[in-house]
Amino acid sequence: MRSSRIRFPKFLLANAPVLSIIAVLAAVPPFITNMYYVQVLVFIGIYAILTLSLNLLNGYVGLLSIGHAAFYAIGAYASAKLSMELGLPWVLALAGAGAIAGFFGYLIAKPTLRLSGIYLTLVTLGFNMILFLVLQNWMSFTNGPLGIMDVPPPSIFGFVLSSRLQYYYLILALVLLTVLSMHRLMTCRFGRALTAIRENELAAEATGVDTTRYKIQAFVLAAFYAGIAGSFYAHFVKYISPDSFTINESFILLAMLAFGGQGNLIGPIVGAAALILIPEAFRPLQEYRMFVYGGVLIVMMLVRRQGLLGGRSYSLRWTRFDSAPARIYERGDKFLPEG
Amino acid sequence: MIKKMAVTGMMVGLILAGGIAGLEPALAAGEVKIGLSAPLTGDWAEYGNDFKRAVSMVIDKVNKEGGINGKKLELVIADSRGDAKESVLIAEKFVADPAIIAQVGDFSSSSTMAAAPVYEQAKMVQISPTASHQDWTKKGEFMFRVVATQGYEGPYNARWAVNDLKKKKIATIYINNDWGVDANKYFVGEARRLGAEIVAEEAFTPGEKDFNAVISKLKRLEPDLVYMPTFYADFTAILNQAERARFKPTVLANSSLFSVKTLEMGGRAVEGTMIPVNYFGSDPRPAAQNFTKEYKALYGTDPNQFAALAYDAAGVLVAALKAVGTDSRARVREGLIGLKGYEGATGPISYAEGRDPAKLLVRIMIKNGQWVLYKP
Amino acid sequence: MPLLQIAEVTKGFGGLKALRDVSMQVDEGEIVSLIGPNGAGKTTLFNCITGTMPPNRGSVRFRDEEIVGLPPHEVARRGISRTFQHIRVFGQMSVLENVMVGRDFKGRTGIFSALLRPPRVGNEEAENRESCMDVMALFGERLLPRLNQPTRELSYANRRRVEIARALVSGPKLILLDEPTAGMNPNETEQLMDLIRLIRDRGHSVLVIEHKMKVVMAVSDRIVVLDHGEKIAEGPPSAIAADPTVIDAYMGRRQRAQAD
Amino acid sequence: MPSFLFDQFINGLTQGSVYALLALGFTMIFGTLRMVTFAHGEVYMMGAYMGFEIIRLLYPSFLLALLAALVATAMLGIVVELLAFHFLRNAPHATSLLVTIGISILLVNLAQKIWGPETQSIPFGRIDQLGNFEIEIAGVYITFLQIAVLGVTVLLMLVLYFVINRTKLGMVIRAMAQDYEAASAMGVNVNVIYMAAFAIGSMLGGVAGVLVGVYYNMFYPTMGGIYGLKAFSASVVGGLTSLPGAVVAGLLIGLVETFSVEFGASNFRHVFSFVFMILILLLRPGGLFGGKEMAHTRGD
Repeated sequence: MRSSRIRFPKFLLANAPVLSIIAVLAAVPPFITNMYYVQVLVFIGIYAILTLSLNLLNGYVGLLSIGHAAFYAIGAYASAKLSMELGLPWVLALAGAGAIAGFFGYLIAKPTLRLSGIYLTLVTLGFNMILFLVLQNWMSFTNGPLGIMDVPPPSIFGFVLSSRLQYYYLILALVLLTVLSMHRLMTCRFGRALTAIRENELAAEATGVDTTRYKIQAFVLAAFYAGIAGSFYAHFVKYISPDSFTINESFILLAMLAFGGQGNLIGPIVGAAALILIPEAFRPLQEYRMFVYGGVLIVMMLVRRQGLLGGRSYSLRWTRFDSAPARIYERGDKFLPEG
Repeated sequence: MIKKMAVTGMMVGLILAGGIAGLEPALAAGEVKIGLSAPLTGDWAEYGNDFKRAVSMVIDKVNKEGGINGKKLELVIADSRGDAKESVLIAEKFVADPAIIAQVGDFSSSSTMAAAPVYEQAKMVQISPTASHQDWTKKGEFMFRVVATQGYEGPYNARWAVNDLKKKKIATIYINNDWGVDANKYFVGEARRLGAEIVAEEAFTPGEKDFNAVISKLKRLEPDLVYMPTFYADFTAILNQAERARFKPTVLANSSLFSVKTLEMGGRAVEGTMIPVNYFGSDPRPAAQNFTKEYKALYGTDPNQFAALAYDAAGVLVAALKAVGTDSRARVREGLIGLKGYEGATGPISYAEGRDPAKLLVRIMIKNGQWVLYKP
Repeated sequence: MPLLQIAEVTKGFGGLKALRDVSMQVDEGEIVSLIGPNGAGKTTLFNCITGTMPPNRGSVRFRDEEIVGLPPHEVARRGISRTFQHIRVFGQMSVLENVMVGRDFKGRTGIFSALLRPPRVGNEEAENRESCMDVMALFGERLLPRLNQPTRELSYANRRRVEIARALVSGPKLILLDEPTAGMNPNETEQLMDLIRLIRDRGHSVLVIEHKMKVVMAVSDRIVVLDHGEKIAEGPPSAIAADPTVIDAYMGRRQRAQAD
Repeated sequence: MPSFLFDQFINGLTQGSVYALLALGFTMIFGTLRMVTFAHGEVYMMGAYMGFEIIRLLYPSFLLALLAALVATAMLGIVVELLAFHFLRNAPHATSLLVTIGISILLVNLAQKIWGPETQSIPFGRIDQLGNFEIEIAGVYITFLQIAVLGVTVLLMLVLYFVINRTKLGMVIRAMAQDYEAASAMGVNVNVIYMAAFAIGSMLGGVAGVLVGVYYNMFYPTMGGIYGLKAFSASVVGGLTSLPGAVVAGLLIGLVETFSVEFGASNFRHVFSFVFMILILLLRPGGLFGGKEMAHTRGD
């Protein structure tokens, strides 16, 4: 029986790549003097969560949704309303926003899942347009184009966030929670079912996978995560208005996912980072910036359609030091290729 | 293999170019910069470019006259696409650059309001030529406005319509964005208080082109005045289509329409339109005349209301800098508040009683295809 | 009481009647072959049994329970698993994952238990892996060395074996094999015949669609013959081999063709 | 019928015919390629600018303007097809979709650079030379342009319907819509036909651009936006593969919007057309006239 004393270093070594990335992300920012860069990292965090949530649908289940900004909007408005009108502390407003967005995910998924491919995509597009128009015209509830202002800053058990670094660590925590939770979901029965649906829905159904239920669950989860990102955005910028959640926003999310690559947890994050850094980096070009944005999108899709890191699933573990629970499949083991 | 190289080449190129472009330009000793955040692309690109032209004009003039206390001013222009996320990032970029001492912008209320907390925290003046959201200046101490708020222009127009023009049955058609909603709300509130009957309030989504349905509806209601807080493109479309439907109401609108485009695209359909303006091409006041001459000489077209407002935003900023010097951001705020007797292209501007300047409005109208002073 | 009882199943696509009043049954521990010329309705019958395409009329009773109208995943959970005529494996998933999906419906790991990972989840995964290894061991050296390889990289025969392993791993009462030996060389076909017998000995009843008469005659306890959507014969291999209507159905087509 | 209802009915038809004209292009492209394009709004915009330049600068004749728009949008259509579909023939939907999004971003910014961001219009003198008579029915004035838009829409639909259903090219296009591998196996030069179909679809956008641009007399770089999406919903409601469906759906949406303004919900007018689209997708996935079998997953 391995004593835990020996197992712990093994755990560290096996997950060294992941842990070192997290260490760098946590340790470096305090030393960055220019808050602009920290702020860019915060936006990358928001869009990483959004792209990861879209990846659940497009990348894992293979459902093409082009109206995902709708759930982002629902999360933002729900969180603002919950904290301002019901006076909920931020943590509850965050959870509430995620739940409400998830509920709308359910409302959209339930009736439309029997539709195939392009028709489901068009329903998500329609939903995004409708939600945008409702946000813009429902004066009494959303204050329409005037938007909602003075959204309170996030507060965790009484500690109110103020400095940009605190916002950075909050979004870093949310991103890590998102990645950890998605990793856990994907590496067990739930994840296999979603991937099976993408690979061959008919075979999955015949093998006992309740495809409709799983697709609905995937939709609810994707909407939930987008709601979380929306809630953070609302309390971070403290002013939300409908024109931050238009159909173009959904296109940007789709572009980030396609650019970074889908079907794994690393591609979406890389995609979000790239498509926020590129416009920022080319800001001095002013109006020519958008030519770079459009051009990069087209070239990437033509040259490498699965995106930078798409098409395969990555494991950042050094298997040599793998301290995973004692491997029980010896019979297969001796055939396993080394490393 | 070629594909792989193409992708890596592209990525390396992007990062390198980005790195170089993103680097903080080496800070020349004593250099002073002013930031301009405006929508150079996207739906409001037209007005972003008005800002760019007017503000650069002011900065170039100041530099020609030897800058401020010997220091040249540099204008840093950033494209916000009218998007809240972009304007927050621009605000961070400006605030992080110690050389930038104050900021002009943004165009739409939503991007201006989203960026306000960043400027407030850095105690840097954010002066917006056109943001009209009523509560924007309450967001902090460093928010300054050049345009009169709709809380001021709305009731003014209502009094003009009900008391002076004696109109009883009024309909409104307004663009459904933050400016339009406020413009309609304050006008209708005051008009009702003055006893007028509001027969219809028709909002339309920005980008709308077909107004026949609204026109037919208003034709049936026969209002004796139509109040139209819109921009020139929608305004001329509505009136052209109204003319085709033989619907010729008395029209009252807002300062946003003051531009040669309104005349060009409206033709005879816009004859008789009345609007209050801060800035007016043939306004005899010297400040307005100089601005019109300089702008036309430099850019070859007549300036519109938005260019005038941006010109004044940069103008008051320069005046404040001349008064308090260019070493501390916070003092720029005092400079602005302490401004006395500043004559802008859009009229006298003073922030003594508050950062929403009370602007005097001049009544003009379109007569034989020209903007002229309004005579009852 | 027969394991599977099919009574007067009819299935039409618009005017075309793919199946007309087909009745048959499969008993416990029996290997039944379903044969007939192309387009006789064999795969359609499979689709009617498994719920992929519910029949227009007729009933399908499995362990004395009516299963017409149940979605395919419910049919699978009741103990009927199947393979497909055109191999349907999860290409990008590894061989091990493919087979594990076959048994996943027995697990109880929902979203929350997946997130919180109580020990039960770990045990369930390990147990699942364990039974997958047992089933794959049936294929000797074919699958075990390739556990972590994406299934799309495997040979045609190996992908077919993954599909069979996936169908077996949930311990079904009845397994439907749709042309399992298609595209296999004689040696592989021989091995598959042994496998079918082994499956039956491990307590699974088998209903197999097969074209190779050598396999059908050697493996089947009973044979059902379909032609143009109708059952034209049923019985032990010896009777079917001599049955004139069967010969006519297979041979007659050629004679009639020559006569025209 | 009280005159104002008739008045609104005409307005509804005109607004609807604008959507229908645009929807024809979408349906033509989706019908053949089974691919959704988000660049069609911008192709329409480019067509409008072509017409604008010809009428403004050269000679105010509709025919010349239409010709220029047809040539320009056909070439543009080929470029879009090449970039978004030709090289990505067996790529997943999302890849081509994204290339069209990239192209639409480029086109909008290109137009902003060439013609400037402000809204432009054809000087009144030139417009009247295009022939601007009116007819009056029951107190309602219907202008020549309104009739032209509706007339051309119906005409184009008939011509296209004839091309698609009665000619050899049409048959080949329909075959490719079902199964382009099989069609190419039958000796059909798939790539050329795809390009031709896309060019025809884009030309429809060009015609719409000229007509609608001149009708509203407003030309600006982002004019493709909301109208592109509205026409899109019309072609979906029509059944995405049915040309008559697209026209009827476009007219229907125009009428629904117009009467929604009449009866008090003018700022919700756009919501109705998208709610309408979703309802159709849920209740009749094939759209009003589309093929039913397209929508359901087929078990085989």
